[in-house]
Amino acid sequence: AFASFSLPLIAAQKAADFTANLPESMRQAGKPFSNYGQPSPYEKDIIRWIAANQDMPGNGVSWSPLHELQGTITPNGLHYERHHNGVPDIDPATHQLLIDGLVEQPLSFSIETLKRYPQTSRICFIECGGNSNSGWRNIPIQSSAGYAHGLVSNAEWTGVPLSYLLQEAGIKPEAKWVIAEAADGASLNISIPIEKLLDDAILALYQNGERLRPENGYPLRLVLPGWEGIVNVKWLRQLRLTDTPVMSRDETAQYTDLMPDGSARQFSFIMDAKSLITSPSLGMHLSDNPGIYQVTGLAWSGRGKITRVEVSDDSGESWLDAELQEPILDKAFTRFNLPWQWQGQYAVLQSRATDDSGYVQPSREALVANRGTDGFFHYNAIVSWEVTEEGDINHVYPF
Amino acid sequence: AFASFSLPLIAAQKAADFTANLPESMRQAGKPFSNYGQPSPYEKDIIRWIAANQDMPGNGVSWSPLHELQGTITPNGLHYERHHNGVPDIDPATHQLLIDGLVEQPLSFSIETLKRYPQTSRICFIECGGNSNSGWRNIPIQSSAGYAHGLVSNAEWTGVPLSYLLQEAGIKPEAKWVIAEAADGASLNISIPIEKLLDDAILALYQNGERLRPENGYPLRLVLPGWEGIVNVKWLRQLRLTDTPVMSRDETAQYTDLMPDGSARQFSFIMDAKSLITSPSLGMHLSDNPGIYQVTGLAWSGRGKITRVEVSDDSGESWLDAELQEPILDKAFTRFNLPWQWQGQYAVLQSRATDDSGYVQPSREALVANRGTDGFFHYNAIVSWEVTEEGDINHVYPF
Amino acid sequence: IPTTYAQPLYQPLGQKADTLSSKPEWNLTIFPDGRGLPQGAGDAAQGKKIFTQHCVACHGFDAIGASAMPLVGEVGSLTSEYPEKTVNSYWPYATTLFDYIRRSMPPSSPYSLSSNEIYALCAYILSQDGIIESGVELNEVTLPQVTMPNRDGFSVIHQQ
Amino acid sequence: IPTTYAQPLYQPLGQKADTLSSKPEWNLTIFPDGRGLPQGAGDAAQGKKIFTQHCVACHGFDAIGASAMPLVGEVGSLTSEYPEKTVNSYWPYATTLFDYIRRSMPPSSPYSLSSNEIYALCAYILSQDGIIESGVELNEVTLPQVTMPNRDGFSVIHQQ
Ligand code: HEC
Ligand code: HEC
Ligand SMILES: [Ca+2]
Ligand SMILES: [Ca+2]
Ligand SMILES: [Ca+2]
Ligand SMILES: [Ca+2]
Ligand SMILES: [Ca+2]
Ligand SMILES: [Ca+2]
Ligand SMILES: [Co+2]
Ligand SMILES: [Co+2]
Repeated sequence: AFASFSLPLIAAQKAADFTANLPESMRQAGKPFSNYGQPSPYEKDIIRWIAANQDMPGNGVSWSPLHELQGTITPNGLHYERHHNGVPDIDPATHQLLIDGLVEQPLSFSIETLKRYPQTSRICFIECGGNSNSGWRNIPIQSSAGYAHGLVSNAEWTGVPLSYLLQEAGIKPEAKWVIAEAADGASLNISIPIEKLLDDAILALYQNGERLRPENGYPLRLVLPGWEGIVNVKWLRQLRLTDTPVMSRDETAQYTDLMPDGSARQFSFIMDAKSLITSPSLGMHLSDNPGIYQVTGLAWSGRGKITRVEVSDDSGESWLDAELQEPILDKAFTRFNLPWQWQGQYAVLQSRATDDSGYVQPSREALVANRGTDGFFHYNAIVSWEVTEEGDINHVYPF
Repeated sequence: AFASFSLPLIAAQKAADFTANLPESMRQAGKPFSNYGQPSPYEKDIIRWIAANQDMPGNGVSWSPLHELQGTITPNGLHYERHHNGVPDIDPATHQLLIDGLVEQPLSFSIETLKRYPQTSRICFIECGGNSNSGWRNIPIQSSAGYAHGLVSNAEWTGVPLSYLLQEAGIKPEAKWVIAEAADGASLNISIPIEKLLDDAILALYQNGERLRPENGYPLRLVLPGWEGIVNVKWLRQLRLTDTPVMSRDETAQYTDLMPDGSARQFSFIMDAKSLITSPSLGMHLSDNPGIYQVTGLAWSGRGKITRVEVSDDSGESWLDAELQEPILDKAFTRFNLPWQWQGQYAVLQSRATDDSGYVQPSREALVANRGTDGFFHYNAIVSWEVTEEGDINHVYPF
Repeated sequence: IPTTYAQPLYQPLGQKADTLSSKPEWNLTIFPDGRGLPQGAGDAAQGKKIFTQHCVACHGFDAIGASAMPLVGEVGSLTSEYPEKTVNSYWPYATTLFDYIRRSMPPSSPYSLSSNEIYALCAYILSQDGIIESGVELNEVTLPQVTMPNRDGFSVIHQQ
Repeated sequence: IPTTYAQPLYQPLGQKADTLSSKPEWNLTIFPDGRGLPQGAGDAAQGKKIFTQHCVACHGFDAIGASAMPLVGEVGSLTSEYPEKTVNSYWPYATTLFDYIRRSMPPSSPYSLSSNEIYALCAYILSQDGIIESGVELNEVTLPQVTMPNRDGFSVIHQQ
């Protein structure tokens, strides 16, 4: 390397020998800084799974890969998506929010104006009313945990408590509902009871610290903690106060739950308690037999805090309490953990969540007995992962 | 539009008229789903600000734009960076962690192996020991809040409690220090007291739910809640237990704090309590006079929880308690909020944090009296934003 | 200082929007009682032509479904083993059809159809299952008068 | 089930790594007492040549700083108004210099210098301020014996 310089050959060679054993990464400069970071190229398969209509590519869903994630926050790039006609391109400089209808004074707000109001944050989940709907099928779907149940994500949402703006407009006593309308290619409209909006609704501007992502409502999203995704209206442009709901397509034709008697439950806003073992889960393999595996997963409830998650390895014959990771937040993902000693036996792993309203996540048997198999929405039954004696994991209905 | 069909012209025209007034986004399909989402193009200026060595582009920092963020989570793309020789490219399939030195049995672990251990999460800040070091200068720097103080970020880190692995290797009684070494182009090495590693150290695999970002240590990072960034070793390859510290360059030449008497404080690990008003802050303009502005900012302490943040608008003559946003977590960002009525007067806005150890963030005067102006590291004095009568905001030293 | 701080305290910054609020582009929502419906008219024969041009590609000939769901048929199927929720079998209000088609369909160009065209499409869809007679003209007066088969099929479970 | 669950419970999955642990590439760290130093030797004259070829571009002629910081000079400046923390004015141990150069410098190719070259660079830098005589050969025995001017300048503030 350095021609005009000579010293004992042994030492020089020795050095060359061992440095060749160092990883490349230690023998060269790394990549420079970046203005906005991206995931590692080695994790390029950790993605949202897209299922969209073939003729209408903006209509469908993309699932969060919950089986590949840890902790409780869903990073913005992997927050689930549900769009009715794609992700609109909305210039925040021209976007307006109109609050009108049964108010003393119709008011409009620019995004810059909204930033002047007091803001609040809360970490909470948003779950599509149609999440896990493959569970209604007669045959258990063989998709990864996230790609069957990942129409739910958990983020820190920050924005203006909507109550301030409603009070500013002045709520007329007749106002019972508010029709929210989006500025997307579906002009999505939906009716929301005004008391929820006065309770804990946030006009979200930020998602996990930064401005909303386009697919999550940029520049403005209504966040209704614990309520189904459809009413967490993205790309919000209008809130019209009314005495009755509008009976829009997405509160009649869709997002209503058909019952066995042919009637349908309407305005089923609250997402009931649910849990899911994310690991070990379908598609993973238990390599050691016997071996200890860390059973981990997520639990959440639209009614409040998770108070308990039980885990079973024998189809629900017996249950053991999992550890709940702190902090346990209201209407937010709660991670549970429980080590599991596998002896090579056939096993069925299940988790069961309880929330602070006392609600207990039902078995699939109980859910189907109560609601039939054509409800399509609000599937929150216990999920069962079968572990074969070979250590392979499948989705089963144990009953 | 439909040639063979004719109906009253008036109605058709009417419809055309109003639909032309609808935003484009409502009159066309939006963009399709994405496997991994990106920020809105309208927010392309919300970036980390890079300052690197001209001849060594991987040596330097990039600041989180704290003045543009809200809530408490720093999204992964905007987590601050400090690299000593760039971001290494490390294949997780071949990466190993070696634990050796004063142990009963040297052990190595692959990344896949580490995923088999119990994991835990915690939301905590990581702050570079050199954050805010422009504060030591005689002249107050005129950079945005984040671009002067944004070598700190807050994320949910998930991974294996290091104590499990140390116990597995078996700690010899003589072991007092652990030398952590990175697999980057600087082979960064640094000594850490073993009791911290046994206390709350996490071998982080995940950051805000997803696998670590390359610039934040992929595939493996040591997270030491509340301790300065340099010991939160990224790209971790080795932990060697020893009886003494190594006296490496980054614990002697750097990350030691020169005192006025010429001596230097060494092993100054804990980041003391600090706070920062992120809005209104330098570069922003108060448009309404008089007007109400929401003073908001972040507070954090390496010793524990933030118990109080006071705000002053008169250079610290008088203080008022700001509201602390829940949940208030140990060694994590805590957002504070306080509405402020500006009457057009000259004002100096300041925030002052107190933590649950009783530590109170010092004034710059007190900090400099205690530590001089050549300490370079651990600058945590109160930050002062001057509001002119025109509503412009500058950085000032009020004393 | 205590006099200048309070919680919560903020400036009311909303712009008076009476004019905005009265504009048609901010009055898109149509109610079951007909509020919000624009002037116009159309019948099933007209609707069939429009449907063929703009809708068949996705909803199929005769609107019985293709890449998009069927819109007609299956009336009375809701208690069967394979219930099918079409417009005609499931939707409680006909006004919703106008509201939804105008704002959402066809997906590539919402709001591109005239009011007449949309009334005609509603007439075409509803007449397929005899909910209206095939010759009936639908307009802003008659559309809200249509009684859908599943009008009483919904039970509100949200407790106010 | 209670017998198969416990908290915390995990499999010890570490691989025995005695061989790995003894390999030079896993023994990079050099201690103040000389532990970890490889065989080799070099003097200031040799070091100056190497420095000129590999280091001057960033650290400047005579190592007094350019785009990268000065490495020499300013001994005794630590109590002055403008203290300068160079290797010679600030660093407590000479062994750190070998350790750091080997692992980090030059930045484009760490570990590219031989042990002899690194001893020579240490000798060059230290001799600039007379910390060692200019003719002295540094090697794995003599380098740890060098007493740095600021050897006692540090106070440990972490309480164990
Ligand atoms: C490019 C494909 C496409 C075209 C063209 C199209 N649609 Fe649709 N339509 C869909 C899809 C996909 C849905 C489901 C949307 C959703 O679930 O959000 C839908 C939904 C509907 C619905 C609601 C059905 C329900 O039960 O919820 C109606 C009504 C409808 N379309 C009518 C029409 C009419 C009328 C036209 C022509 C003017 C039309 N569509 C053209 C794809 C299309
Ligand atoms: C391409 C530029 C570049 C080259 C070539 C280079 N250096 Fe450096 N050097 C730097 C930079 C930049 C730093 C500061 C690194 C940091 O702060 O992490 C540095 C730091 C150092 C330090 C630590 C100084 C301190 O006070 O912390 C030493 C010693 C050093 N270099 C020696 C050398 C030697 C010897 C060579 C040649 C074999 C060399 N450098 C070649 C850029 C360079
Ligand atoms: Ca067996
Ligand atoms: Ca004035
Ligand atoms: Ca008419
Ligand atoms: Ca059925
Ligand atoms: Ca020798
Ligand atoms: Ca000075
Ligand atoms: Co519902
Ligand atoms: Co320090």
